[in-house]
Amino acid sequence: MHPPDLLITMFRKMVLARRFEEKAGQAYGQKKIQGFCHLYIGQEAVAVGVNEALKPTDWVMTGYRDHVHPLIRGADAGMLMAELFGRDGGYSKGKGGSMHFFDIEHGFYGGYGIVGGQIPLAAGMAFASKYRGEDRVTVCSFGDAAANQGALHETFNMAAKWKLPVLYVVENNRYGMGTDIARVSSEPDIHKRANAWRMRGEGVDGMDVLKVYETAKALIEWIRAGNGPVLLEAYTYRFRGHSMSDAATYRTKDEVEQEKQRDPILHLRAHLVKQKVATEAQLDAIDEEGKAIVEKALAFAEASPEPPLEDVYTHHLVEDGEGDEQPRARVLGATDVKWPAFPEKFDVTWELEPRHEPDPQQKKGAA
Amino acid sequence: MHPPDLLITMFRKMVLARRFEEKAGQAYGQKKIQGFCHLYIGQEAVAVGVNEALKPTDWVMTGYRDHVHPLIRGADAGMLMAELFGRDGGYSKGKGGSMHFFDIEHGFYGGYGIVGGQIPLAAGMAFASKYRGEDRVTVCSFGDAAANQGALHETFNMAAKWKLPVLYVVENNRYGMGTDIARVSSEPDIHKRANAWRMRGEGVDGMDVLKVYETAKALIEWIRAGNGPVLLEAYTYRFRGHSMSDAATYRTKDEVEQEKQRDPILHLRAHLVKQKVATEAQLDAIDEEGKAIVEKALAFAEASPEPPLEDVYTHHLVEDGEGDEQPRARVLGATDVKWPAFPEKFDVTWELEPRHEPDPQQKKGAA
Amino acid sequence: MAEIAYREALNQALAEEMQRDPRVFLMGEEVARYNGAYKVSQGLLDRFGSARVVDTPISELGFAGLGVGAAMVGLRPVIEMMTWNFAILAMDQIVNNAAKLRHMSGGQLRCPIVFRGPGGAGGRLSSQHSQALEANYVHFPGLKVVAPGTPADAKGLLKSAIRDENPVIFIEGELLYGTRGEVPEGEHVVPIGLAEVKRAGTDVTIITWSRMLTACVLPAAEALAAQSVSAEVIDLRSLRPFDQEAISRSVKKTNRVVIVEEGWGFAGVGAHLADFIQRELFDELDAPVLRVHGLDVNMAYAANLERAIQPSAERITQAVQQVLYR
Amino acid sequence: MAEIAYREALNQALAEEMQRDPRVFLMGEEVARYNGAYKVSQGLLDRFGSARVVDTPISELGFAGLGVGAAMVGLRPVIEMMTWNFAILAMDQIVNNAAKLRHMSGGQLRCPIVFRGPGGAGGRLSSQHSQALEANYVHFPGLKVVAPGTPADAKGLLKSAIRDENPVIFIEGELLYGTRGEVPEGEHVVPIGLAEVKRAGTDVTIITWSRMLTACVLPAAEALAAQSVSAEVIDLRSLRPFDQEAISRSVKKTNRVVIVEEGWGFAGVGAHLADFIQRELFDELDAPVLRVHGLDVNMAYAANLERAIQPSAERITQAVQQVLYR
Ligand SMILES: Cc1ncc(C[n+]2csc(CCOP(=O)(O)OP(=O)(O)O)c2C)c(N)n1
Ligand SMILES: Cc1ncc(C[n+]2csc(CCOP(=O)(O)OP(=O)(O)O)c2C)c(N)n1
Ligand SMILES: [Mg+2]
Ligand SMILES: [Mg+2]
Repeated sequence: MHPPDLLITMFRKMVLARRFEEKAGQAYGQKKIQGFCHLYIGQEAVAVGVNEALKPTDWVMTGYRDHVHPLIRGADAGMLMAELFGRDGGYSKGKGGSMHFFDIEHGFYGGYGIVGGQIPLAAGMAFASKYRGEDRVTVCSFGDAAANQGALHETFNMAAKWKLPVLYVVENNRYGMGTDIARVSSEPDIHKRANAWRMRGEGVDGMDVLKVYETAKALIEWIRAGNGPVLLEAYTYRFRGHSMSDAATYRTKDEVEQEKQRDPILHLRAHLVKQKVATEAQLDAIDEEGKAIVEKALAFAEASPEPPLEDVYTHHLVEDGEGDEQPRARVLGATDVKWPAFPEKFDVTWELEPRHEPDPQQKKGAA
Repeated sequence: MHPPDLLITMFRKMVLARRFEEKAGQAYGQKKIQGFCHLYIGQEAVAVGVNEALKPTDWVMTGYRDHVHPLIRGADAGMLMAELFGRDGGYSKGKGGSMHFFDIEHGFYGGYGIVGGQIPLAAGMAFASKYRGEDRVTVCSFGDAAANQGALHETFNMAAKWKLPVLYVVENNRYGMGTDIARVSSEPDIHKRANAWRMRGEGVDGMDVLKVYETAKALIEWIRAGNGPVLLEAYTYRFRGHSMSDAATYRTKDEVEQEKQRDPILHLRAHLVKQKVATEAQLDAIDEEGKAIVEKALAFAEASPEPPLEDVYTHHLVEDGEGDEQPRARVLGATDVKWPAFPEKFDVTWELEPRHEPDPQQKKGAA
Repeated sequence: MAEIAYREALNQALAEEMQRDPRVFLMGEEVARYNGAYKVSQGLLDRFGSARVVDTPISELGFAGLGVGAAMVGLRPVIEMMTWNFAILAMDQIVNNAAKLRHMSGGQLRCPIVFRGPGGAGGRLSSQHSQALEANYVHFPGLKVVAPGTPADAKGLLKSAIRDENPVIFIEGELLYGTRGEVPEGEHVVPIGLAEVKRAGTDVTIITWSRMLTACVLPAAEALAAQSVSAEVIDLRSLRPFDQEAISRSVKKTNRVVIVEEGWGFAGVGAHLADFIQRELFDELDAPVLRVHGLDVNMAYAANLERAIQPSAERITQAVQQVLYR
Repeated sequence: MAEIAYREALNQALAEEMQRDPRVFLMGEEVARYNGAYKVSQGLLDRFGSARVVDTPISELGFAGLGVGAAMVGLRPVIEMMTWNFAILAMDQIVNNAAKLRHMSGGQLRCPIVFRGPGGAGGRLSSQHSQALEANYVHFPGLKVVAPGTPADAKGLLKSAIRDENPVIFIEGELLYGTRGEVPEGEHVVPIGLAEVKRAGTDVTIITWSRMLTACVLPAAEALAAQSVSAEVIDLRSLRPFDQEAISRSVKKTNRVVIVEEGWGFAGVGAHLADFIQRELFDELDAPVLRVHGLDVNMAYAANLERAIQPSAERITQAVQQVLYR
């Protein structure tokens, strides 16, 4: 059995995530949010289950379906919403919008719009931590359809060969936009591909947050112990369209209804009540808390001004001596921000390959 | 037992290939050939074994180590040598050089310098033959190191999913330039990766032309029968450096000497004598024939003029009504050229996926 | 003539050419069952079947190269890139194979292929999804590049592109798909390389292409007319090759030029046009050639920043005033 | 000052910066045990070990992105592209991630990374291996682009590039590696963005960068001197940003300009420079800005064709005569 605290935390985060996304969807309908907007509704158990298995010092990144990953790591809901509104109070001053969330303070490294484009980045972050001898795991999620990008093949080979401490999570929600993954993937069970890179691959029910948590925990320990990367496939489903503009006519109502029976929040709620971890009323109260946070977030976003026009010219290049923006300090005047400080002086003790003893003969050349 | 004719043909082609490459190497030493020049010496059994399992109407392509593949399909040795010399009598009027051989008449489609760049092209050619309902197989070879290009992952997935009639041959000569494949590939047995795309993968001793031939023959039949693509890994070795400018100091003399014991030509020669298919003298005579062809090729190349300067401006775009160059007709005045004529009117009967019956419910949208 | 949307015009061109020629097929992400991310391929799967309208995995490099291979052996692929931002992944196959095959083979091969999809900003999509990347392709010999700005040109140029014996980069306007205009039915072919004067004038030449034409150049010309400035608007339509004569004709008349481009200025297509004009028409110029283009910054999501980054009718009229020394 | 080869100058810069800063590492194909395809990394593996000098698989997109990821979290990667022709495969990671990360994160992230490798023709390598591709990168905000033409500039600029807080595209001359020149030992840093007058003159300004400087521009200037034409040669060294002042200063003196570029002309870097000059220095010009660049064709293997395609001292002197109306 899991500690009640943990179970409640997971419930709280999943509910907050759901309410946040619902509110974002509404605001989109009111044209307060524009452009592409990809909701995470239905997939909450994946991000939450994995995140609870991580340390705060670990790193997380994902694609454009990225609202929830930072939120459950501790990002300020109001500032996330303000980013969606394109306001100065957003994490990126409204420059990134829905697809490009970044909250470095909480180890959330984006937010990428090119399908699969984050996969090599995560290997590089894991490379850096191994290079500096840090005890850190990088988690990178991407979609089932992203698994057909060449970047994945190139990266997995290097990650496996160099035993980089990275957990790749493929959030298999069965569709890439309107396309059933089985229609375009010769191997639709993505984790079964891991063998090709002699990499560990595992599948898990992505609608069951406890299973996700347990599996992720075991894998992250394995990775932290230096065994190399893992590909974890979480079978999940998105209850909404691909993005706000997608009517999702490629799925039957039946299919969606059936999948909604597997709603990860209902599932955990039932479990908590059955195991007497919490009463329905207590869980309702948590839900209300989530709603209240989201209401406040909305009000914050509404009140936040547009970024000043001069911002058009900022943050394209780092100017001489320019520091990094610390969003919570800038926007909320927070004084407790722990900004990552990477060492400038250290010894590199990692040997990526065994030292190469040049063969005495070899000098002469052989061919 | 194989028909003696076939055995002799394979011997003849392997020897011709060897002599051609040796001569090219010499000419390079004399600076008559310049730029990058990648010799095929040591790997002859792969190209020859596969080619004898093909029909003349099948298609072949490879990377930049491409002198031998067209030669053994029937390309004119003199015109190939002239291409190496950068002369008007070359297959591409000296525009392509060593890395970009093309002999469309004999179904040889290049000759590519970007590692792995030919892999998607071959799938496209196979797509075209399936699209037109042709009974044709495309063969595409590439090196062990090319197998780490993302293009391979993307292409293999499509080729497998669409059951394209293509045989991929990875010529595993253990090195990509100076790098032992085992140092940079998490799975150095490339054909074992085929599973990841639910594709058939096989390995074969690439120094034994008979084994290559038999394996290729079986696989090509399987492909022609509509079963989809195959990845065949031929374990081979290049006796020379990566290119003419590589001293190959990354290999020990011992290693190279040991591999030379597996010389595919010596191996076949011993077999032919032992099986009494031919006497040493007969085989020597074949070798002499090869040498003579190559001498003539050299003389032809030497005598061929540089391309006219106006050629700088030709063949960048097809001009209105412009036809294709038929090299043997242009250079040798050959009248027996069978240039491929692709039909302009035909019915496409292939259904790439089962017809999709829109669900009546679905029209309304589901999510 | 019917008034139809830009996307329908493209759809007509595709359907007519596919009907005409069995060698033509369409391949890309979501082109078949979804009828296209921007609905350009509406109805084509039902009409032509799953071998001629092919949904691909998200493998831009792979299917671009697959198209090139098919073109090498007698088919005429139309490869849809969901947007040109994603086609950067496929650029190697486009510039290193498609553009070079005829040359490297010494004229033995040809590569009649169209790479098409939307370029430019899509509206509140931030940096990775809002790039006008034509400059990257016009740089390469062996390619043709076109960028129609109206439904009629979209149809006529797509037909030409599909019939062309060479690789053609066909850049649509992501924000143009819904715009409407009169389009001739049936055989309507606009030759590649020919510009069109979309508004005649005498005081200044404004050169543009794609979305800028209707989004800000024609409005700017209207505004200028109200100020008694007669602007001639040249819609280039084809970027490589571009219509040197049309430009010369106009500049000889107006002696003043403003070039308007959605994308970045640095080594943009407009830089090339300005260079061409100052070199070939030096003595005709009464003022330096000015340019209006996207600011030299990454695109922001915020509405006000996004607006400020893009060219506008105001910026164009200002530039025109400047070349008129007003 | 020691006279050393361009490749040694680069090697010194790498070794010195790696010694100075443990965050710097070198990654690419054949950089470690083989000491670099062009021997730029000679001895570095032995000195710094296999985690700091890393041989990669042939996976340009993958290891370019891996470098970007490492730069995001405090390392300073130097990513060697065996040549820029192959880096086209990696372009998405360079332009869609490296160039945009700081902006998309609203200033939370920085990406101090150098992508380096040879550009331009390598000598008898035909079309896929002979491209000067700087124009494709200067187009993007968020990147800096440099292209040194001498050993001293190679060293000084590489040190600047490695210390820069931004992504830098560092284009070496494939045919320059063996060329020799005096190079200051130790701390020799050339700031990015600063051009250098490599030869002073009064009659005409010739602007160039990378290999063209020594391969044909300086020889052309010599030849012109013999004809009593005093050519000022500006070596741009940095292409983005480029030294606008150095150009202005010179053009105000000479009033005539020829731009020499190895790569293609169409929307090349030179097109941008010509546009800049005609716009900002219109009244200073006594003749149109002329350009000498690679012919607008794919590179051929044949020796005579290859020669004809590339810029030459002859073509430069002709262009100079033309701007002088001789
Ligand atoms: C390289 C690239 N190609 C295409 C797109 C357009 N696109 C955005 S999301 C998407 C589907 C991705 O599906 P999947 O990877 O399964 O993730 P999901 O949206 O289901 O979370 C596509 C095709 C893109 N952004 N980048
Ligand atoms: C994309 C790309 N990257 C790098 C190179 C440089 N290069 C040419 S051949 C080669 C090694 C390829 O080895 P392999 O695939 O094993 O083929 P082999 O040469 O052994 O036949 C490399 C790195 C290239 N031509 N293209
Ligand atoms: Mg999905
Ligand atoms: Mg090899």
